[in-house]
Order: sequence, then structure tokens, then C-alpha cells
Amino acid sequence: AGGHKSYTIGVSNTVQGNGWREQMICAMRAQALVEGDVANLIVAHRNTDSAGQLEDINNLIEAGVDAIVLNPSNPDALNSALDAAMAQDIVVVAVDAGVTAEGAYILSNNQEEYAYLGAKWLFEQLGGSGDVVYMRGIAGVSADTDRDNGFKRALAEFSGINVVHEVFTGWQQDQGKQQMFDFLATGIPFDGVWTSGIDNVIVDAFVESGAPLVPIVGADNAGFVQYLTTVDGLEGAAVTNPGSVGGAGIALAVDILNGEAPDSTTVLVDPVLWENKTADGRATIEGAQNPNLDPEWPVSVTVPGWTDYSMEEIIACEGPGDS
Amino acid sequence: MDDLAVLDASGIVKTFGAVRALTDANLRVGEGEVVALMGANGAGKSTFVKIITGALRPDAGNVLIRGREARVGNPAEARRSGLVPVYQEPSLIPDLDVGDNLRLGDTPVGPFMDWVRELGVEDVRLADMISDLPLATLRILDLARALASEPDVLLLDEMTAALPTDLVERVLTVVRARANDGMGVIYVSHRFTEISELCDRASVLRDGRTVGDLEIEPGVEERAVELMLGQKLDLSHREGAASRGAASGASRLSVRNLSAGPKLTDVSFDLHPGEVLGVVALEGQGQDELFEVLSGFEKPTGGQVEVNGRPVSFSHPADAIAAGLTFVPGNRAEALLAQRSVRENIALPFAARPRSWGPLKLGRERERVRYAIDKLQIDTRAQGEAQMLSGGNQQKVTIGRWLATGVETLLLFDPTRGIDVRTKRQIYPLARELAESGAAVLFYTSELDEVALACDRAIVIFNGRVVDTIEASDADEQTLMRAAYGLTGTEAVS
Amino acid sequence: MTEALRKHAWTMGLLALLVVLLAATKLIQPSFGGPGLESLARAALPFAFATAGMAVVVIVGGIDLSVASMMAVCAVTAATLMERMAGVPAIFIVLAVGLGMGLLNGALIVVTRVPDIVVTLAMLFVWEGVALLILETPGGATADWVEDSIRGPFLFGWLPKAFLIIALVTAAIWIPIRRSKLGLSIYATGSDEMAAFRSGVAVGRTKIAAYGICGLFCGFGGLSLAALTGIGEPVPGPYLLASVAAVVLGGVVLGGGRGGLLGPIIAVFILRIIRTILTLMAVDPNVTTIIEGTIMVAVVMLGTAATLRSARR
Amino acid sequence: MSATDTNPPLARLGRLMRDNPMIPLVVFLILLIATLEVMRPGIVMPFRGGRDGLISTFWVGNLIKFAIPLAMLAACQVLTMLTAGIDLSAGIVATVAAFVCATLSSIWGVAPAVLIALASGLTVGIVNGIGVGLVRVHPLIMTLGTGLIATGCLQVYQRLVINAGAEIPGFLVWLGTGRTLGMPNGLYLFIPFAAFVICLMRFTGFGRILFALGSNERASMLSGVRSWQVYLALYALSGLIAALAGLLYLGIIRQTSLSLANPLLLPSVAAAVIGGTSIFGGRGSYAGAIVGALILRVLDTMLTLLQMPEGARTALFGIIILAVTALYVRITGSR
Ligand SMILES: Nc1ncnc2c1ncn2[C@@H]1O[C@H](COP(=O)(O)OP(=O)(O)OP(=O)(O)O)[C@@H](O)[C@H]1O
Ligand SMILES: Nc1ncnc2c1ncn2[C@@H]1O[C@H](COP(=O)(O)OP(=O)(O)OP(=O)(O)O)[C@@H](O)[C@H]1O
Ligand SMILES: [Mg+2]
Ligand SMILES: [Mg+2]
Repeated sequence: AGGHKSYTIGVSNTVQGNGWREQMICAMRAQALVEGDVANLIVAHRNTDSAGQLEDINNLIEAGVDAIVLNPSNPDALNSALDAAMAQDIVVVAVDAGVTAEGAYILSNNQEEYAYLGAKWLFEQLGGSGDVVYMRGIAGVSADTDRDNGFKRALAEFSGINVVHEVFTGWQQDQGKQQMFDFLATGIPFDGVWTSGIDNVIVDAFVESGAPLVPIVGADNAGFVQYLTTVDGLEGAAVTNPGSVGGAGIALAVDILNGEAPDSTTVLVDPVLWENKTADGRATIEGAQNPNLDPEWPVSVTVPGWTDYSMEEIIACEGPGDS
Repeated sequence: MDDLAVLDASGIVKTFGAVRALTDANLRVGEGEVVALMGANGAGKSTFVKIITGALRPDAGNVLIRGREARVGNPAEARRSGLVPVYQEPSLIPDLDVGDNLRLGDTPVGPFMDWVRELGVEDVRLADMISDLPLATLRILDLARALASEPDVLLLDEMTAALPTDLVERVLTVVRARANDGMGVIYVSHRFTEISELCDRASVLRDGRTVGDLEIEPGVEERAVELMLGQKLDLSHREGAASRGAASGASRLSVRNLSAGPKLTDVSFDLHPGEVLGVVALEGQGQDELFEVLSGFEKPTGGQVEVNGRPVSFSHPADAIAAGLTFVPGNRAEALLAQRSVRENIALPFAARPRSWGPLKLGRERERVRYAIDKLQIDTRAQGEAQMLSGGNQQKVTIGRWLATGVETLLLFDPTRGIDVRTKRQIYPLARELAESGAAVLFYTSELDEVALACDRAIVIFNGRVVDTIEASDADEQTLMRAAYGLTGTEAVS
Repeated sequence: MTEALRKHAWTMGLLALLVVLLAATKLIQPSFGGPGLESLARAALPFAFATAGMAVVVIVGGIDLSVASMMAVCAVTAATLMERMAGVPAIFIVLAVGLGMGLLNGALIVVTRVPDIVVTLAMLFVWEGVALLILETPGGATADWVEDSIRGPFLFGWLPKAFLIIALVTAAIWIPIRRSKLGLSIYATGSDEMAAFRSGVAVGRTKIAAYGICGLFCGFGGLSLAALTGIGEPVPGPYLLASVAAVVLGGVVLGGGRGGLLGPIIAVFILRIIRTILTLMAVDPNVTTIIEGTIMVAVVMLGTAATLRSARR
Repeated sequence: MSATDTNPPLARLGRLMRDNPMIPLVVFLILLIATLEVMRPGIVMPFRGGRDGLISTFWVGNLIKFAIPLAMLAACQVLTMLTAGIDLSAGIVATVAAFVCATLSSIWGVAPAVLIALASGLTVGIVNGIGVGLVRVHPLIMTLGTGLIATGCLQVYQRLVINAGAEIPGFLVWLGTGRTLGMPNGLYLFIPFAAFVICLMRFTGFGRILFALGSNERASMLSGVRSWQVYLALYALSGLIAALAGLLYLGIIRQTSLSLANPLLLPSVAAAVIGGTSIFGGRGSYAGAIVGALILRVLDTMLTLLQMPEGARTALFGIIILAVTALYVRITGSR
């Protein structure tokens, strides 16, 4: 990136207090710190809806940022603010999910693929027929809808698979655990569980109630990945969904500011599936583990080819302008 | 006038859960007639008034106006039918000003203001907030509002109970004049003097049943009491008059040049153990402030208070209580835990201080509460929640609290407000009894005849100062009245 | 004159605080001007309507925990309708839906005699569910002119249209009511329900009307959400706690009978501009939460202390 | 003799319900459980065959296990509501306590971690008490504000311990997930706790004063109560209870999260109110709140098991809560 410029980058995020999003923010900070050209990072990070995100983006524009990296609450709702930003030559990068604003760059985890991959693996484990429990996120939220599309696509490919319980966990640990206890108690048998990221409490529910374990699909959260190697009799798979995509977003924004824009405005980070049934898979999981990491954090703390920070730097969670 | 009865309520029945407030209540009022509705505390007078005016629905019975079935489903309907009440509790909206309160009930402003002046209250403006006005003024505004809507029948439920003597006189005069113009009046009061001055006839309720109709004539009191209580009560016997304990030794409470707010300017007096000291004053002469200061609610702006010879300064009622000064306010709403039981109300002071926050001594508590209930003859039929007691019984509960706890110095602010004859006649000796056992009692009363019955001496406050001290033996109503109006004390005493 | 000043001291104080904060913003970010004001007003739009509705029910002596859910219902209704029909009739339908929901809340409170907080807590779930039933996932569309109507300045360069809308709508709804018998009844019921009943106020109908007005404001709130985002989101936003905070900050007494709508709406702007300032100053977002909480508590503490002092004469 | 006596059995039943408001609540609870058993035969029964043989999941045990932390948080609401207050910081305090305990356990050991967790709850409670009691801020705003502040502090703290890992103290796991005779070990904590709260409310001077303050603050002052002392003690106690509930919840879920117990806040208010506690102060029952918590949990299960769109589920939840309280008010005549 040659001669030192001093960019100010704004960040907008609408979910607070969730391990995945906290990792995303830390990745952004760490990446901004290692990029020599970023002088300041303004983070608007709170629990709010699309209208609130519009407010935050407008405030960032007001603060005179050079680029905005956001995790959009909805692909369509933010266009007015994003158009206003781009009209002032502010670079817009959406991470994690897409936006429909013309000219915005998108660097997103492919949520539909995320769900499809895990569901397909699960259905294959069951030999193409059986009953599954489908534990979703928050009803009416974009990411949940995208994942639902992926799940349905996989379901369509396996006619023998039957969903016996479909429920929204609200992406809350306690709710998911309690719901699983309820399913176990009804005595309606099932053969596998697909979760939208509330995963290790589901394993706990099986173990604590003494019910025989069934294959479980979760995300690459530190806690669940550890369970995949340590819980006896657990067959399962973790689908990567790196929060560090936020760091990649910062890197992309800096590249664009420096005149190195990619050809396509859309970059999809495709998820990877780690399962613990094959030796290969187990080796990958062993390698990815990090027992000291916050159990809600995804273990994949970097996006190869995009992020440049070290493990220590993302854990320090410090950006330019801090300290 | 009989066949033209303006109001005829008959066979009214009302139960609240297990409490039968009215079993068979009847009342007829003719044009221009003033009928007293009498009965002991809890007899059902207020309930009756509320049913006639639509604030409560009866279980049975009917209300006729000029012979026709009246629509009294709610207060607005009753008002349209010409039945307008002044309830026992103030019914103005605290957060609205006077003008808005009038607009709310479509009361014409001009007549209202005329009535207010006629009733002897001068300093009320339409922009005054209700919550800033004293209780007595509110009662007058309530009445003026009722008069301004030109009712066919006016129902007054103990509306004079919270008024000082001068205002009572004005009220009686005005109501009499309106009755002479043809308005029917139902008048609820425990004060015989008012009833004999104002009313044509009295209807007596006992335990929710109308037990008799009396013409007002000399000697009717005896008969009324007999009907009300179902027993004889010797009215001529003036308890306590004989047992004047001489004020002895050092003073318990000594007040010097006390001032507070604009109204209380310079008050000094001594209160001795074994003494009941009366306080006599017209409305707004500073007596409210005096009691507020002594009970620890307000800080004085000047002067000094000594308890047992030591100067004290209270920043909270708890300080006053620690110094032995306990206060019974005149407005029972201030002192009552409306939703709690009679027992908890009475036992409240036992748990007040942090060191008594631990386990309750239930046996002791039961005994003390029992004692207070018996002493005051509190009607405990509805004891689960104090708000369901009749007005007079609520008043008794607020006094009972300090009987149960035991007192050194008791500050009573108009304690007999709305209490029936029998209990009143028990409260005077009670005050004396307390005094004899070593307590000191400061006794403000708006009923001047009580001074002679209960007190050893009385101080008269006028314009924020003590203008006179009168011995009980000289405390006839005329003397007190003259002094209270600030007509020089020396003449009065001599 | 002094009377009026004393009565409105709290509102005046808030207004002064708002001016100070605006000046501070200008100091921190010298380029802050028309567009900044405009985005501030737009951000305040849904909060202002939620707060206005909440203020009315608090004045009548209640509380409505379902405001955010009702706004979600109105937003999704607006977005689904406008996909299919002309904007103007759609707007009227949405407002009618809001009014209807509010009236139903009020009617349930009056008929069941269950405390308001419980009824509206239950209705919070009901309306949230209804929003999800109308639109399972964010979507729909709004007419372009609706989106444009809240964007940009009006006539003069600096007066945001969104601000004008807040002022006009609240004034058009509240001033006639305030002047009428209904307004008096609302204050009377909130101040002392028993006394109001005995003064001839139809307490039940007054409450239902107040909740209806709240619902109507939520209708405007939902419309403004749809206009802001161009879509409808079935998930309730953070408007419940924010509106309660703004109502109390704005000088409306919880328990009823006192306060108005002007104070709470000024409070909404204060809360929004604090967020703008914190973003402009690049304050750590975690610290932002702490600061917002502290400011809220501190302002109310100061206000309470001041009123206590003046009440003590 | 009078109208009430014409229909003796019904009238007597009505009076019985009025005098013992717990009865209709418990009846509701049993009815709900019966409905559940009809919906899913066998769910309430302790032992049953599954596809792979015996499953020892004891549903009633789970019901109680998850109801306990909710009931504990409901205690915060019942106690504060007695004085016409509310504690909206309770959910966050529980979350903070759980998070602090789990992260500090692996750094400083279990005992200091538990103590610090409880102390943080106590601190928030004391701040609430000062605000409500001394500065006279409305409890709703005060606890909302301290809740926000605590959330921010938790976020800041979280950044310091990303790398610390988390350790759930063994005794909390035992309390949270262990069972004795099919019943959750959490009862070892909860039964003494509930007995304490009920006795506090009924048989101590402090309980008396809480009811008194909520009924009429001026009357309490007149009797010598210094209300700030009461508010301070009350909110401090509430903070402590919330922290304790958070610790137990940590043992139950065995997972830390920055929003672990936050979703329990609204249900804790609902449990208190369903149980007959008046938000206007002066009336309340903790036993009722416990049944309220159980009712809410049974409802959760019912809705989880019902196959219907999420919107309908959510709406139904609200409708049932409203119906239960409306019926309760109708039967007991209280509000
Ligand atoms: N809302 C209520 N619930 C239960 N009981 C009630 C209620 N209102 C009144 N009562 C009971 O009805 C009876 C009659 O009360 P009411 O107020 O009519 O008496 P009153 O004659 O006006 O007495 P007082 O002279 O003391 O004012 C009392 O026993 C009272 O406890
Ligand atoms: N918990 C209780 N239950 C019943 N009665 C009580 C209770 N606490 C106090 N009392 C009664 O109230 C009165 C005042 O008691 P209190 O303890 O307040 O007095 P005290 O002067 O402080 O006494 P001591 O000096 O012994 O502490 C006594 O008559 C006592 O019998
Ligand atoms: Mg009465
Ligand atoms: Mg009376």
C-alpha cells in the first residue's frame, strides 16, 4: 500500500452481545490496525433495526469517513443511506450478507450455502431417510431466511427426510437447550439435528438427559468444535462461518481506497464443512481447536488471502485510535 | 309535599363480598326539604349516597325521581337526573386546575365563582392547581361545583367534617337558603348541632337498614342515638370533665417563637405530661404548619422546640417519633395503608426501624392490636383491606396505631372528624386516660364543644400567633369563637 | 407569565439542553449542517411517534408495552399493501390498522380489568406474532413518493421534511384532543381515576380512546419505518424502552395526569443527537452504551432533585 | 338471607378461590399440563420407551429445572413491585454474574469468582437503591439505566477476557444439571431460597414495611419508616438475588454468553404479575409467582411442540397469558 495515507473507516453493526458479531468487530479492529493506511476506525455497534442502522450510517457519513464497512440488517432496507454515501465517494463494503445498492461491494459468507452444506451432510449420514429436528435462528431476519432457503434446497434433494420439529431458537443458548429437552421428552423419535449455530448446548441436552446421541450439525464455534473431538459417541459436523469476514471487509475497503478494486463487486466466502467421522476431518478439527477462545467465537479467526493479523492481535481486539 | 317527593329511594340492597353494607335502605325527600341521614360509623350512609348518585350499583331496590324511575347508572347520568353529591372524599382532579375541573363536569364558571365567594372562600383563582389547595378549600369547591349545577337534590356526605367552624356556618346558611328555594337536601353528618340547625327531618340507618324517621325537635338527640345504636346512651354525662389532672412539673414539649412558611409566624406554648392541651383555630391560621413541624415533616424557619428540656430538630418523622412525638393527621388518606389489613395498619410502627426488620413477634402484636381495636370499637367486618372500612372506622384505625404502640406525646389533628357519637364520647376519656398515665396530648379540633369535654386548657391561634390561652372551665363555644376570630383575648377571658 | 414559565420549566430546560447539544455537535464537526439536521430528524421519526403514543397512554395513567410490536405490524402492512395498491389508500388502511390495534388494547384493558402492563405485555407477543404472520420475512415495498416525502429539506435549506412531519402530525392529532373534553378526561383519568369517575368522566371510554390514539401514532411510526427502509420488517425494533425513557425524560410522570407531548418529543431529539455526537467523536461503542445509560439516569436524577427542591417551597 | 346465599356451593367456591388465590393458579397449571399430556401422550410420565429403548428424561424435572431461575428473577420483581417499583436490570445482572463467574473461575479460581459475581450484582443493586431511595428516580428509569450501564461494562470487560476461556464451577454444574431422585439439584438452592423469600414477605418487619411503602409512602413515613433505608436494602437484595439466579443459570446452560439471561427479564415480570402481584404496589405473593413461572414454562413447551408458523405461536403465547390473567382476575376479583 505504499505511501502512508490516513483513511477513516466507519463500521456499522446491528447485533451486540453475540460472540460471532463480537469476533467480527475484533477482526475489523485488528485488520485496520495492521493496514498501515487506516488512521481511525469509527464503530457503531449496537442492537437495533434497519432504521437504526440507517441512522448510524448517516452519522458515519456526517463524521466524514472514507469508507463504510457494514453488516447489513437487511439487503434492501439501507439503500437510501448507502446511495447517499456513494454519492459522496464513500466506499461501501457489506460483509456477512449482501446489499442491493448499486455500486456497493459485497464480501459475504454464503448463508444459503452454509445451510445447504450442513443439511446435505446430515441427510447423507442418515442414509437419505429419517426424521430430523430443524433448529432455526430468529424468525423474520434476513440471515435466517437465506439459511432456510439452503436447508430447503437440501431437503428437496432427499425425499426420505422428514422434519419432525421446526423451531426458532432466537439464537439464544438457553432457549435452544430447553427446546431440545422438550423434544427429547415428547418421545417422538428423531435421527439427526440441524442447528443454526446454537449447537453445543444441544449436545449438553442429550448428554444430561441420558438420551442416545444423534448426528448434530452446528457452526464452527469454539465450544462445539471442541465437543466434536471430546464427547464420546458424538457424530457431527461444523460448518465454518467466520466472523473474521469483517476483517476481510476492512482489507477490501482499503484496497478499493488505494485504487485496487476487484473486478467484481461481489465476493462470496464459501463455507467449509468439518466433520468428525473421517480421520481427515478429525485432523482438521484438531488443528482448528483453540480451547482458550471464548466458546461463542468461531474458531476460524482468519480468512486466508484476506486478513493479515495474528491470533494475538484479534484477541487484543484493538484498532487504530485505541490506546 | 308527600306525593311530590323529589327523590324516593326504596329497598336498596348492597353487599361487598361478605360484608352486607345495605340490607333495606329507604329515603324520601320532598321539595325544599332537608333530610338528615344518620347512623353510626359503618351503618351504610356513604354507600347509600353513592348508590343514589350512580357511583355504585345496587344489588336491588329502585330510585324514583318525582315518581318516575330514575336513570342513575353512573355519576354523569345521576347528575343529569338532578342528583348531585358532595362525597365524603374530595372528588376534584388533583392535577387539573380549578377551571379545567369545572369544564370536565360542564359546570358553569360564573355561578361557581359566585357560590365560592358566597361560601366564604376568597382567594381561589381558576388557574389554581387542585393539588396545591388545602383540604377545607377543596370541600368548599366541591360544594360550590355541586350548587352551580342547580341540582334538584343535593347530597352532602360529611362535607363539613373537615371544615373549621366559620366555614361550617356559611355552608349551613347557604344550604338552608337553597332549600328554601325548593332544592331537596340529604345531609349526612355526625354533628347534632348542625343537624338540628339545618334539617327538617332525620332518617336513621342501622346496620344497613332504615330503622326510623324523626322530626327534628328539642330532645331528638336521645331518640336518634337510641335508634342509631340500638341502645341508650347518656348524652348529658360529660366524661372527663371531672378528672382534670393538674399539669405537673417540667414541660414535656416546649415550643418557643416557632415560625414556618408564611402562615405560622410566632407560636409559643408548653405542654406538660398528664395534660391535654387543645388548639383552637379557624381554617389556615398556621395550625397545619405547627403540626407538620412538630411531626417532623417540615423544618421550621425560626424558633425552637424542646422535648423534655432538650432542644430538638427533626429532619424526618422518624426523628420526631424517636423523641416521643407521634402524629395522627387530619386527612386519613395520609395515614392509611389502603390495601392492607387493619392489623397491619395498626402494627406498622412496630417494624419501622431497621433493627426491627427481623422476625415479627406475632403474639405480642396480636395482643396490642386487639387492645387498640377494642378500645376504639373498630368495626372489623371488612378488616381485610382498610379501604373497605367506612370513613369513620378508617379514622379510628389511624388513631389505634398509636394506642397499640404506646405514646409519650400524641399530636392529634382533628381526631374526631367523621366519627360517630358513641366513639367520640369514648375518645375524650381516652385522651384523658392517656394523659393520666403520663402522656401529653396536643389536640387540635374543629369542633369547639370538644375543648371543654377533652382538654385541660386550650391555646387559640390566630394569624400564625397564639392570641389566647383559655382554661377548660371557661371554654364555652362563644368564648372560643370570639378568640378564634382574633377578638382580643383578654376581654374574652375576663 | 411566571406561572407559565414554572409550569413549563422542564420543557424549557430540555429545549435549552437540545440547543447546547446542537452547538456542541457543530463544534465537534464544523461541517455539521443541513444534511446533518436532516438525517437527525429522519432518525428521530419512528422514535418520535412511538414516544408520542406512549406519552398519551402514560398521561391516562397506563403504559403500553406493545408499541414496538404495533409499529412492526403497521410497517409490514404498509409494505405489503403498497406493493399492491396506491399509496394514499394504503396509508389510510395502515393508520386504521394502528388505531384498531390501539383500541383493542384499550378495550381489553377496560373489559378484562387486568392491569395495563399485563395486557400490553401479552399484546406485545400477539402483535409481534401478527407481524410475522403478515410477512414471514423482511420484504414488500413502498411507493417512491412515500420515501421521498420524508427525505430532504423543506422550502428553506435547513428545515428537514421529517421534522415538519413530526411537528404537523403530532400537532394535528394532539392539539385538537388536548383542547377538547377528551383531552381533559385523559388528564383527569390519569390523575385520579376515582375522582374522574365521580366527576362524570366515562373512564373506560377515555382509556380506550387514549390507547387508540397511541395505536394511531404507532401507525405513523410504522409508516415512517416503511418509508425509511423501503420495506417492511416483521421484527419489532428498539422502540419500547426508548419511548419509555423519552417519555420520562420529557417530564411526563409515570402514573399519569401530568406532562404533555412537547417535552417527550424534545427528549427524543436529545437522545438521538447524543448518539450522533458519540459517533462523531468515535467513542468506543461499548462505552457508548455506558454513556447513554448514565446520561439518561443523570438527567432524570437532576430533574427529580430540582422538582423535589421546588416542591419543598 | 341475601343474594350471595341463594347459590351456596358456587358462592362458597368463589369465596374459597378469593381467599386462596393460589388455588385457581394451581388449577390453571394442572389444566395446562393435562392439555400437554393430551397433545403428546406420555410426556409427563417419568419413564417411557423411545425408539432405542429407555429414555430417562423426566419432563417434570426439566420443567422445574428451567422454572427455577425464572422464579428466582421473579422474586426480584415481586419484591420491588411490592413498593410499586420494578427491577429491569435483573436480567442483565444475572447475565453479568454468570459471565464474570465463568471467566474469572479460570483465572482466579472458583471462590473469588463466585464472590465477585455476587458482589457485582450487589453493586448494581446498591446503585439502584441509591437512585430510587435517595434521589427518588422512578425505578423503571433507574433500573433501565443501570441495566444499560451494566451491559456496557460487560462488553468492555468481555474484551479483556476473550482469551481467558471459561470454566463453569463444578458445584454450579452439579446444581444446574444434576438430579436427585429425578428432581433437579437446583431445588437444593431453590427450596431454601423460596422459603426465605416467603418468610421475608410474611413474617418479618422488613416484609411488612415493603407492603406498607407500596400502599402509602406518606403513611409509612408517619409511622417512622425512613424509606431510603428500605429502598436501599430492597434493591441491593434484588441485585443479589439476580446474581444468584445468574450463577444457577450458568450451571444449567453450561455456557457463557453476553446475553445469557436477558431473555428471562420480560417473563420474570410476567410470572410475577400472573402470580397476582400488583405493579401498583402493596399486593403480592411469591408462591403465586413460582406457579406463574411454571405456567410460563409449560406454555413454552406447548408452543415448542405445536407445529404452526412462528407468528401464530408467538401470538398464541400472548393470547394465553392474557386469558389466564383475565380469568384469574375474574375469579379472585383482585387486580
Ligand atoms: N368497597 C367496599 N368493599 C367492602 N366493604 C365496603 C366497601 N365500601 C363500604 N364497605 C363496608 O360497608 C359498610 C358501610 O360503609 P359506609 O361507608 O357506607 O358507612 P358510613 O355509614 O358512611 O360510615 P362512616 O360514618 O364511618 O363514614 C362498612 O362496613 C364498610 O366496611
Ligand atoms: N415486632 C413487634 N411485635 C409486637 N409488638 C412490638 C414489636 N416491636 C415492638 N413492639 C411493641 O412496640 C412498643 C415499642 O417497641 P420498641 O422496641 O420500638 O421500643 P423501644 O423503646 O425501642 O424499646 P427497646 O429500648 O427495648 O428497644 C413496645 O410496646 C413493644 O411491645
Ligand atoms: Mg361514610
Ligand atoms: Mg364517616
